[in-house]
Amino acid sequence: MDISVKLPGLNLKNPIIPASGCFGFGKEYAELYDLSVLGGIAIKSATPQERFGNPTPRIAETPMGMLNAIGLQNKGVDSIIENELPFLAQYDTEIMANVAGACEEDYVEVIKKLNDQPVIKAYELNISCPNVKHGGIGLGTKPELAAHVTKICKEAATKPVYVKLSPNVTDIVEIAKAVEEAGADGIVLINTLMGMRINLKTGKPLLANVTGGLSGPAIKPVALRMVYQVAQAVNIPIIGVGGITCAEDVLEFLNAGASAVEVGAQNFVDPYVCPKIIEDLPKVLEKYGYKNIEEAVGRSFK
Amino acid sequence: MDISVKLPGLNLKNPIIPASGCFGFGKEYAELYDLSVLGGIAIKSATPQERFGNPTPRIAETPMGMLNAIGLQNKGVDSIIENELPFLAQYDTEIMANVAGACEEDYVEVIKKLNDQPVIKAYELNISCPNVKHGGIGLGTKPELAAHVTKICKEAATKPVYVKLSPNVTDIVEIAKAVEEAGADGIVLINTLMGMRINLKTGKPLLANVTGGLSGPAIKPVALRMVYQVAQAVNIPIIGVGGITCAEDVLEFLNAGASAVEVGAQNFVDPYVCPKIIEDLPKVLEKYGYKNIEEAVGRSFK
Amino acid sequence: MKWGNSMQEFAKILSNVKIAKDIWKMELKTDLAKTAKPGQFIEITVPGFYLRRPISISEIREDVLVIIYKVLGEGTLKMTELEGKLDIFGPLGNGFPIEDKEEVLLIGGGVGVPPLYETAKQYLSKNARVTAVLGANDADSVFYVDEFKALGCDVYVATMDGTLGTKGTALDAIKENNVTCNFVLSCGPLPMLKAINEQYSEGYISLEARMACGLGACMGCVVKDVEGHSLRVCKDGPVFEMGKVAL
Amino acid sequence: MKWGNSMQEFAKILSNVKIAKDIWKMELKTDLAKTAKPGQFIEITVPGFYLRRPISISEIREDVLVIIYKVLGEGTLKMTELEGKLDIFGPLGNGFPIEDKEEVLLIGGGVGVPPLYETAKQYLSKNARVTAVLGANDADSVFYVDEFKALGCDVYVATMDGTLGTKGTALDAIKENNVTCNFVLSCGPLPMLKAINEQYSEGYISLEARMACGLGACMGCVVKDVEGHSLRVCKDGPVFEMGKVAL
Ligand SMILES: Cc1cc2nc3c(=O)[nH]c(=O)nc-3n(C[C@H](O)[C@H](O)[C@H](O)COP(=O)(O)OP(=O)(O)OC[C@H]3O[C@@H](n4cnc5c(N)ncnc54)[C@H](O)[C@@H]3O)c2cc1C
Ligand SMILES: Cc1cc2nc3c(=O)[nH]c(=O)nc-3n(C[C@H](O)[C@H](O)[C@H](O)COP(=O)(O)OP(=O)(O)OC[C@H]3O[C@@H](n4cnc5c(N)ncnc54)[C@H](O)[C@@H]3O)c2cc1C
Ligand SMILES: Cc1cc2nc3c(=O)[nH]c(=O)nc-3n(C[C@H](O)[C@H](O)[C@H](O)COP(=O)(O)O)c2cc1C
Ligand SMILES: Cc1cc2nc3c(=O)[nH]c(=O)nc-3n(C[C@H](O)[C@H](O)[C@H](O)COP(=O)(O)O)c2cc1C
Ligand code: FES
Ligand code: FES
Repeated sequence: MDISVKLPGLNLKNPIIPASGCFGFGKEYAELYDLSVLGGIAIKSATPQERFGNPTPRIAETPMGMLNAIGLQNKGVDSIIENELPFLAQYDTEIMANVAGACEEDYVEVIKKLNDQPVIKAYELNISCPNVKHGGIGLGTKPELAAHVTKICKEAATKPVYVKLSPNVTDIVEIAKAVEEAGADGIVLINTLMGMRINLKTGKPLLANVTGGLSGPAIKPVALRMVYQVAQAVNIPIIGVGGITCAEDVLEFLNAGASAVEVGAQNFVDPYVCPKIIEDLPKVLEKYGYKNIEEAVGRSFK
Repeated sequence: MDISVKLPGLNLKNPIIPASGCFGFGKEYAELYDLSVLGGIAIKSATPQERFGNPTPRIAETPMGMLNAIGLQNKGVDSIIENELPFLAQYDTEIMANVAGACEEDYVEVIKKLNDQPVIKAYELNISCPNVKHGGIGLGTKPELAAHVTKICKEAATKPVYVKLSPNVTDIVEIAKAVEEAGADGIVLINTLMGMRINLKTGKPLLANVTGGLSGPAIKPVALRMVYQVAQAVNIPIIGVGGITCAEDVLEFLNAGASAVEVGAQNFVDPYVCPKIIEDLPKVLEKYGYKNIEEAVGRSFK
Repeated sequence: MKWGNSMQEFAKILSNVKIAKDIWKMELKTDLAKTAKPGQFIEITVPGFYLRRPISISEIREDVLVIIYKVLGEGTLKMTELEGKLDIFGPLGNGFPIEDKEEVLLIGGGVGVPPLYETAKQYLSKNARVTAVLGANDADSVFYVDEFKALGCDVYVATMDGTLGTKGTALDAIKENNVTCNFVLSCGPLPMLKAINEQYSEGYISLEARMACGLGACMGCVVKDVEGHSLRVCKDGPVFEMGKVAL
Repeated sequence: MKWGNSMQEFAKILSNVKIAKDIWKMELKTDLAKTAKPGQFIEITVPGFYLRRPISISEIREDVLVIIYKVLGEGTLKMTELEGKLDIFGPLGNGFPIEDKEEVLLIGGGVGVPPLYETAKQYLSKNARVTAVLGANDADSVFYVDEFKALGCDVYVATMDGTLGTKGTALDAIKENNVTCNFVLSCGPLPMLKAINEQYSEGYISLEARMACGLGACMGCVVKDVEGHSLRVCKDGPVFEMGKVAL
């Protein structure tokens, strides 16, 4: 079965994309398998300057999930262009550049620098990372702010712009509609839920950053709900993310209204999860009686 | 170790309270153990009239959690007074009446009827149930509305009023502060997260109600984060709920700032979980070096 | 336990074997067998899954409970691998009444068959004549024909594809074999129960529902009776009088 | 696998036994042993837990990897019950370099001892003289003294409560026994490594960190070097040159 998916800027040979922050810039996973099997790759958030991120511990385990408070550690967009993109250019897969910043201008600056990098096929605005103070979080939780950053990024960008939304909001539909209206070419749902753990030995928060982003299977029902709600309210494609571990999970997201998916934390648990899903997905689609992948998209409300 | 806790209206011999909707009116669990071992019981939401709730399926499993869309099924406050409270009166435990409704007046009506029931020691306003259309959800997601229902309930109530908040909001602190200001005697955190599952065989939502409330260990990190944030922002006690399965989890909530806790879905998985926790909690407190339970409360930020 | 009884136990898995296509049988050593009745069920914790799985009690032997389960989803698939101990809670629900009857007709479809086995045993021990009609999709999915015969039942089989017994449903087999008994005890898929509920007026049917608590507290498993009152499958059932429930 | 190699395997658990207070040893049959080096680690999936647990490789024998783990939390507690197969991923990290040295000093604290065992073996096979100093809280927690001796190492022990060997830390034992070797390979708790990092200038230390991916992609496990650049414990380490990391 042909499971290719065409989205703005992205010619995905299959709908499986490792999620930003969970795959670095591909180098480490390239030691395990050929990255060309992937539909695409959402690379780690890029900011204008280098960021060291938060102090450690940055990782905590939770029931069927994990918290992270990496804090957008990255070497800055110039270093990424110089040191990471040439490596990725070897592979036949679609690269989405995840863009982050501490203010709106940061987004524009990163986009302008990436515009003439042919390896980048689309942008993914991370307006939702909950781990940066005065950073993306504010933008992602207010429709006006989300719309505005989308608009100025669209103006700056020569490639399609996807907006990755925060699930830590009262009304996800309102925000999705706002970014659609502002010109977004697609929506990515969801980033992490804001959570916390305590270290019982000290009685203090386990993460040095106090709170962190919850990901993994635990959040899948929330992600599915948001995809389902937003898919019925907007006319741009949705990339679903949150707790995906297998081809059945992918089908659930397709049924909920996603056109493609990103796989995040599961890459840590099963480093071969993406190729496995790619192998299994046609079989699973057949098992449930689909003749092609489009039939599955949004079936839950169609 | 004495693990009793004194809260407005509630003289808890221990801080363990089965959560509303997860324990009915106690009768079924009374066949398993003596309810007098419990600190208190939060009984199923009462509405002015009988409610049949949502169509079935109402239950779905999720990774380390579950979704429910019961829809506040209950026989109505009069029937509860007649048929349920006399049974509960036999036990030496503190009963919290969970109050729900489709509009503000419903809350007041239920409270007025329960005011002269001595077995009820406090109210818990469910302004957060995500499963009732035009129901609590609107109230729980806007600070002004939450404050207003709190205020009129306080005016009607002759017993302390706790407000149980929805986690499906952008800013939990804002809402908590609003209900504190409106006179709430305590805050209960959290109700369920709104989630969804798809039935792959049909491609449709698994729950007849489409979405449901996510509970169980999966949501514990979100609950802890909200307790931690709110505990530092208000001066009224907090009862923590969300994914508690053992005495260690209870200590995590105490450290995060809760004075007592409710145990919800775990009652289904381990029907003896509450007495087990009550037995274990003193040992766990001792193990981590606490001389009394107050030392543990809010330690994460003190 | 010092604060009450215990309906929860880590039962010893004595055996766990495949007996038909996707159908497994597990024998559990447990004191909970002592209080069990036919048609009741237990709630099973499957490692790695949050909610318990409700499974009917198929046979009760002193300190042994036998269950028969079908591999339907992830949880029951995992059950096929289990050995050692199993966390069970029960017995739950009301069960099939064992009344004074000269003749009873048991109609089971798929994994509705298991609870009828202990029911047959107990009716036979009260000297009733027991006819068992077992329905399945195909011959490979049929199980327990010999076991019901060995108890002393008259047994008829129906398969949807006709590979064994009557081609069609259990009701077709009843017609074909002129089974006339009017007192019916039945368990199986909803469409079958609906047909039986229409055709018969005496007896009991056992229902399935997605459950959380399994003991009557959560209101997750409700059905409505014909008057519109709600009933909990786990506590007021799973066995209901014929004609009582709005199916 | 058709799309690449496989560093993930369901290894066979050959044994899983307690060897000291809260300390267990597990032998795994796995092809991943073929590429393993001393000081590398594997990531283990413990049933019921989401993230993998990083555990050092203690010994490499053809198709067998030996790990030694301490029961620290829920995951390692669960590991003590495991039998059958274990989902492992590795070998990961850089490992201890096996350089041309006449003499090496191994300093292990607690579960920092295990990776030093294979390291000792490989240095001994290159004819280095190996001294191993093993620190622990008390005599009951000490393990592998005889095993290091059997390899041919000089072994000194330190316990915090003085119930075995020198009372105090491994460094106290080194002082007491006039161990003069200056090339140190060490693994153990952070305070010990800090002291060693100050006292010695030649050699390597192996660090621990909370990990998610274990292979360098997530930036969860970073430390800073003395110049302020960040290093990933899982990929750039866990073994670092003495003095390189800001501890
Ligand atoms: C009172 C009662 C008695 C039963 N007796 C038997 C029996 O003897 N033998 C047998 O094979 N099956 C029996 N079932 C059905 C059995 O509970 C389900 O097949 C089983 O729970 C499926 O679990 P799973 O993990 O394989 O499926 P999944 O679909 O992966 O399970 C997901 C969730 O849905 C629930 N679920 C899925 N299907 C059903 C269903 N049909 N009924 C209830 N819950 C369901 C599961 O319990 C779980 O919570 C009985 C059900 C009830 C209510
Ligand atoms: C490179 C490396 C090698 C290691 N080698 C060994 C070894 O050979 N023997 C041994 O006993 N231990 C070793 N450890 C420590 C071991 O990983 C932890 O003791 C173990 O993960 C604790 O798991 P738990 O489930 O019992 O604890 P929990 O506290 O329940 O674990 C919760 C989470 O925190 C993580 N975690 C907790 N403590 C640590 C820690 N000290 N280091 C890293 N992650 C931690 C767990 O992996 C898990 O993700 C090593 C750690 C690293 C990083
Ligand atoms: C360790 C880690 C780092 C992440 N870093 C980023 C990031 O830099 N930018 C971003 O947009 N999302 C980031 N995310 C969020 C993921 O891309 C994804 O949205 C989220 O983890 C939910 O998917 P999952 O449940 O499959 O992990 C990160 C997630 C994890 C676990
Ligand atoms: C089946 C079910 C029914 C519930 N019904 C109610 C209710 O009637 N009123 C209410 O305030 N909360 C209700 N809740 C929410 C719980 O009281 C609790 O806030 C939530 O489940 C989180 O706790 P847990 O993770 O321990 O289950 C219900 C939860 C479940 C699982
Ligand atoms: S499953 Fe809870 S009432 Fe039946
Ligand atoms: S654990 Fe992911 S980079 Fe080290």
